[in-house]
Amino acid sequence: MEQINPTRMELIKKNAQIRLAEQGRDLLREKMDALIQEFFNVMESVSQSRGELERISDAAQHALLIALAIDDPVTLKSASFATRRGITLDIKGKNVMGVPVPIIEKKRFVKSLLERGYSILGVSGRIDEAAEKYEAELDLIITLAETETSLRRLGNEIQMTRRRVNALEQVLIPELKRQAKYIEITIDERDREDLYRLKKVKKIIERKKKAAEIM
Amino acid sequence: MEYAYVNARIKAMKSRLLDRTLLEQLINKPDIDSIITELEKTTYREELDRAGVLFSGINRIEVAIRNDLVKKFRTILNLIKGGESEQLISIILQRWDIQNIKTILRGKNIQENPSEILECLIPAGELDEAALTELVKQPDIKAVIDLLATWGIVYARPLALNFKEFTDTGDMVVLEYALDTFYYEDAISGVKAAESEDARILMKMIITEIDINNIKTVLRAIRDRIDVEEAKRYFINGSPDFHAGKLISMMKTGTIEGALKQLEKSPYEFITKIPKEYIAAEKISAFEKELEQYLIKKAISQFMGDPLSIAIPIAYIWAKYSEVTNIRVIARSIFMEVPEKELREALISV
Amino acid sequence: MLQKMVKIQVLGPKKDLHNVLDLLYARGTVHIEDASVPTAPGEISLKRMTAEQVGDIAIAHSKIGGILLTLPKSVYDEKAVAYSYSNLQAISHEDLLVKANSVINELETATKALAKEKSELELALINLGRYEKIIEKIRPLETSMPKLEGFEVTVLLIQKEFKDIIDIIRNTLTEITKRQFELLSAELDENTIAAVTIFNKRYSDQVHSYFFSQNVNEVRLPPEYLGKPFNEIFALIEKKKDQSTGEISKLNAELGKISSKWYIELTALHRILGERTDELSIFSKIGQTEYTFVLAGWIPKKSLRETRDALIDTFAGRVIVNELILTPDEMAEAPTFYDNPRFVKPFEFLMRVVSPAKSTEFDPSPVMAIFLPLFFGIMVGDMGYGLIILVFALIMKWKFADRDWLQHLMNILIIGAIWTIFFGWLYGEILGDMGEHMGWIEPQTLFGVSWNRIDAMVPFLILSVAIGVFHVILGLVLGIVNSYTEMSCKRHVDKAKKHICEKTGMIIVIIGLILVIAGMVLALPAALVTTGAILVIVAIPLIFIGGGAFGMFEIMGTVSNILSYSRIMAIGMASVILAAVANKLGGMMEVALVGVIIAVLLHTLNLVLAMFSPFLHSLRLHLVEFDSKFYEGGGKMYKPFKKENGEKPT
Amino acid sequence: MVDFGIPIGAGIAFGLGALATGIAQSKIGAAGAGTIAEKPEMFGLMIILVAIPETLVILGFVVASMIMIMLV
Repeated sequence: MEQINPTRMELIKKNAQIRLAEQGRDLLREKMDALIQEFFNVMESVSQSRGELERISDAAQHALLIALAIDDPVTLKSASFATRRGITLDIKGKNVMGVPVPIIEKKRFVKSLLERGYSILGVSGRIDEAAEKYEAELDLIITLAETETSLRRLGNEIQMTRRRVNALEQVLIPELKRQAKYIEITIDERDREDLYRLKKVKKIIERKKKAAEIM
Repeated sequence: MEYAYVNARIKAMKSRLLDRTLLEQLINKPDIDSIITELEKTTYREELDRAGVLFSGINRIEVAIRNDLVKKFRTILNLIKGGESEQLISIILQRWDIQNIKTILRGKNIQENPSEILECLIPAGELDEAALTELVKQPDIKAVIDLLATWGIVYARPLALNFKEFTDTGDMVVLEYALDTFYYEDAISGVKAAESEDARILMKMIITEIDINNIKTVLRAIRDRIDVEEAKRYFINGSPDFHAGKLISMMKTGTIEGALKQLEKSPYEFITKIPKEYIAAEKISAFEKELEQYLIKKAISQFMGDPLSIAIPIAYIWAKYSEVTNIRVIARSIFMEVPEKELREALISV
Repeated sequence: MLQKMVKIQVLGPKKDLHNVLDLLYARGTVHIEDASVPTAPGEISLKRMTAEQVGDIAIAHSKIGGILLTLPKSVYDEKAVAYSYSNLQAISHEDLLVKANSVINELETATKALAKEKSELELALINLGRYEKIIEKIRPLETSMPKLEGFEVTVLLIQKEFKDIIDIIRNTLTEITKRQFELLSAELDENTIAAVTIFNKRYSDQVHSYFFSQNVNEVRLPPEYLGKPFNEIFALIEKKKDQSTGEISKLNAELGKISSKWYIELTALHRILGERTDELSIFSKIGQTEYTFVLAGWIPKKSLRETRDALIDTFAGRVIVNELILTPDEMAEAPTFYDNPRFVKPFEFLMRVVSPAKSTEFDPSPVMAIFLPLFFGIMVGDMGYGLIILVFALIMKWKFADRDWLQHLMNILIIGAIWTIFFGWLYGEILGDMGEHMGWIEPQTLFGVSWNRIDAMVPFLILSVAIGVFHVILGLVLGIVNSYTEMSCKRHVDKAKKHICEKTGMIIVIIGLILVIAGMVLALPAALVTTGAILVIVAIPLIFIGGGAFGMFEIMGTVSNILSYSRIMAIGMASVILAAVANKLGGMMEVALVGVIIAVLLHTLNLVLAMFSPFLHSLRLHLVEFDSKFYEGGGKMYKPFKKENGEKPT
Repeated sequence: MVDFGIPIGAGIAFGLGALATGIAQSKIGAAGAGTIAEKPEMFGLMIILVAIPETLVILGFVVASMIMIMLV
C-alpha cells in the first residue's frame, strides 16, 4: 500500500481498473451461467444413460448367467473365440464455450446375428442374447464416455470460471476499491492539510500585518 | 447286437441319475461347498475327487459333471461297439465333435493359446481326447483340416470344400455353417441307409431336432430383420413337414406372431402359447427353452419305448445331458446368488 | 411287523448341542431329518447349522480319494485296512486332519505328475496308431516314386468328386517347377484319392502356398517325421510305440511301488475321513435360532420314552422333546423300521433286498416266514434230502459265521429242511423211492389218498392249486387291509377306494369260478354252480369300477397266478422222478460200486437242484404271485444316527 | 401198433414250454447280466427274475405228465 502513489492520476487509473474488473466479472458470470446451463443439459443425459447402463448391465449379467448355466461356460468361451476382435474408435473434438469436448465417432457395436462370426446353428439364442446385451452395454458405455468427459470438462471450466469470478469479486475488486478509497482519503487529507496550512499561513501573515500596523 | 444286456446296463445307469428329490435338495443348499458334499454322495463322487485335485468351488463341479458326461457317453459307445447301433449312436454323439472342431477352428483363427482351446473341448463324441490334443497342436486352420483328412475323419470333407471361400472372405461362418449342414445331412443319409426299426426311431429324433433348429433360425432371423434370401442359407434340409417352402412362408410374415401362427396344428403348437410379453419382447431364449424342453422330453420319453431297441440309449444320452445341465444351472445360480424362482425357471424339467 | 414310528422335535440351548448329539449317537434311536425345511406351509424355515471342520475334512477326504484313483489297486488286504483303520479311529479330529494332510503333501504332487505323464504317453500312443493307418495306405505309392536328393515329397488327399483337380495341379506344378516334378495318384478309399508329388525343394514355398488355396489336403505328420521316406517313418513310429509302452509300464511300476507302500493306509484314511464327513454332515440337518437348536427326527414309538427320559435327566430339563402330531399324509413319510421276532428276520432280509416296505403298509415277512419254508418242504419232501440239507446248512452257518446274508439264507434253509423232513415222512420218501423199496417207510394216507407223489399226481395238483387259491386270496385280503389304512391319507383316498373295490371283486370272482369249475367236474348240485356264476357276474362290475378295463385283464392275471402254484407240484414231481431215476440207474448197474457212484452223482445233482430251484420258486411265488396283490414297497429304511458297524466300502 | 400220439403230444407240450423258457431266459439273463454289471446289489432280484419264465416249462411239464398219466 505504501508503494501506491496517492495521486489523483493514480486514482483515475484505479477507478478505470475497477471498472474493468467489474466488467470482466460480469462477463465471467454470464459465461458461467451459460456453462452451468450446458452442464445441466449434459448431466441430465448422463444420469439418464447411467440409469440405462445400470439396467442394461443387470440384464446383460443375467443373460450371461443364464447362458453360462444352461450352455456350459466352455461353450460360451468357444463362442467368444469366434467373436473376439479389437475395437477402434475415432475421437474428434468440439468447442463448447471455449471448452474442448470429445466427440466419439458413432459406431454401433450391436451386431446382427450374422455378423458375430459364428454359425447361428451351433450357438444358442441365450448366448446371442448375452452377446447382444453386452454389445448394447458397450454402446452405452462409449456414449457415456463421451458425455461424461464433456461433463467433467465443463465442470472443471465452471469451477475455474467461478474461481476467477470469486477472485475478481472477493479479492481484486475490493482491493482496488480499497486502494481507490485510500487514494481518495489520502488526497482529501492532503487537501485538508493544505487548507489548514494555508489558513495558518494566512493567519500568520495577517498577524504580521496587524503587528506592522500597530507598530 | 445284444440289446438285452446293453439296455439293462443303461437302464441301471439311468436309475442312478439324480432324481427330483435330490435336485430339490441341491436347490436348497446354501453354498457351493454343500452342493459338493451332497454330490459326493452320488455317482459324481469319482469325478469330483478327480477334479478336486486341480479345481475348487464351482469349477470343480463343472469340470466334474462335464467329465462324468463324457465318461458315460464313452461307456455307452463302448457298450454298443460294433454294428449298426454303434453308427447310429455315434450320429447323436457327433454333435460334440462338431462343436469341438468349431472351437478348435475358432481358436486357431484368433491364434489362441492351445491349452486355452483344449480347456473348451468336450470329448464326448468320436474324436477322443488324444485326437483333440493333436488337433489343437496344429499351427493353423489349414493344418487342422489337413490332419482331419490325414486321419480320414469325415469332417475334413465339408471343411476342405469350403476352405477356399473362407480364405477369400476371411469369414469363419462359412466353415462353421459347412460343418453344421454336413452334420445333419450326413446324419440323415446315415440313418436312411440303415433302414431298420432303430434307424426309424433315431430318424424321428433327428427330424425333430432339425425342425426345432429351423424354427429357431426363422424366429431369430425375423427378430434380427434378416432378409429371407440370406436366412434361407441357414435352413437345414431333411424335414418333411418343415421344408424350406414352409420356413420361407413363415419368414415372409415378417413378425414373430405371424410365424408362430403358422405353427398351429403342428407338433410345435405349444410355443404359440408362450406368454405374450415374451412374444412382444421377441425374447428368443424363451422360445428356445420351450423347444429344447420339448426335444429333451421327447427323447427321454423314449425310455418308455421298445426296451430292446436304440430308444433306451437315446433316452439315456438326453437324460444324462439334462441332468448335467440341471446340476450346472443349480450350481451356477447358487454361486451367483440368483433367487430361487429364477433358478427354477432355468431348470430343464423332466 | 413294522414298528410304529413317531416324529419328534428336540429343542435345546445351543451350548448343549454337542452333548445332545453325543447322547443320541450313543442311544442310536433317532433317525434324523432335515429340521430346517418347514414342515407346514407358512412355517418359517430355520437357518441351518454349519460344522466348523466339515470343510477341511471333506477336502482332505476328496484329495485322498483323488490320490487313490491314480494309484493302481495293489494287494487289497481287508485285515490290514481294518487294523490301520482302528488305529486311526483312536486319534482326535485335529490329529487326523494333520495326519491326512501330511500324507497328502507327501503323495499328491508325485502321483499327479506320474499320472499326467502316463496319460500323455497314452494319448500319444493312440495318435501314433492314427498316423500309422494312413502311412500304411500311402506306403506302396511312394515306393514307385524316384528318390532324389534335394527334392521334397508331399502327399495330397483329394475328395473323389474333385478328381479333375489332379490335372489342374499337374499343369500348375509344371508351370511352377518348370517340369521338375513327378505326380502319382491312386485311390485310397471309396471317397478319397491320394496323390504323391515330388518336386524340387527350391519351389517348396510356391507349391505349398498353391496347395493351400486349393480344395486339397496335405497329409500332415508330426514334425519329427517330416522329410523322411514313409518306410522309415513307419519303422520310427513302431519304435516310438515300443518306447512309449515301455515308459508307460515303467510309470505303472512306479505308481505300483507307491501303491504297495501306501494303499492300505490311504484306504483306511479315506474310509475314516468319509465317515467323519458323514457324521459332521448331520449338522447341516439341524436348524438353529440365535440361542437354540432344533433337531427333528423319527424314533420308534417303543424307544421314545426311554430316549426322552434320558435327555431330560441328563440336561436337567434344558432340552425339550416334542412329539409331533402328524396327519396321515405326513405319517406316510416315516422311515421303515422292521422289528420282527427272530425267526422272521431272514425273511425280512429277503424283503429288504427286494424293496423295503413302506412304513404304513403290511410287512409280508411274517407271512413269508410261514409259507416260504412250507412250500419248500412240500416241493422237496424227502427225509433223506431234508437231513442232508439240514446238515449242510448248519455247516455253512458255522463256517461262515461272519457273512450276514449267508446266515440269513441258511436259516431259511434250516426251517425249510425241517418241513422237508416232515413232508418226506408224509410222502414216504427217503432219497426218492429208496426208502419205500428198502421198506423203511410207507407213504401216509390222508383224506383217503395215499400221498405217494408219483401216484397221487392229480390230488397233488389239486392241493397245489388249492394252496394257490388260499395264498392269492390272503394276498387280496391283505391288499384290502392296506388300502383301508391308506384311506386315512387324504391324497390316496380315491385310489384306495378303487383298490378295495377291485380286490373284493377279485375275491368274489375267484370263489365263483371255483364253485363253477368244481361244480362241473364233481357234478355238484346245480344250485352251487349257479351261485358261482352269479357271484362272477356280480363281481365283474366291482372290478370294472375299481380297475377299469385293465382290471378285466387282471382277472386273467389272477387266474394264471393261481395256476402258477401248480409249480409246487411240478417241481416236486421233477425232483422225485429224478431221484427215482437215480435209484433205478444205480440199481441197474452190474457192478455195485458203479451203481452206487452213479446213484450218488445223480442224487447230488438232484439235491443241488432241490436246494436251489424250490427255494427260488417259493420265493417267486411270494414276490410275484402273492406280494403283487398288496405290496408296494419303496419305503426308506430307518437309519438311526449312530455308528454303522461292520460297514464295508462298496 | 404202439400209439405214439400220446408220448409225442407230451413231448411237444414239454419241449415247446422248455424252448419258450429258454428264449425268454436268454433275454432276461442277458439283461440281468447287464444290470448286475452296473448294480451288483441287484443279484438276488435278478436270480428271481430269471426264474420267472420257468413257469412255462413247469406248466409244460405239468401238461405233459397229465397227458402221460391221464391218457395212458
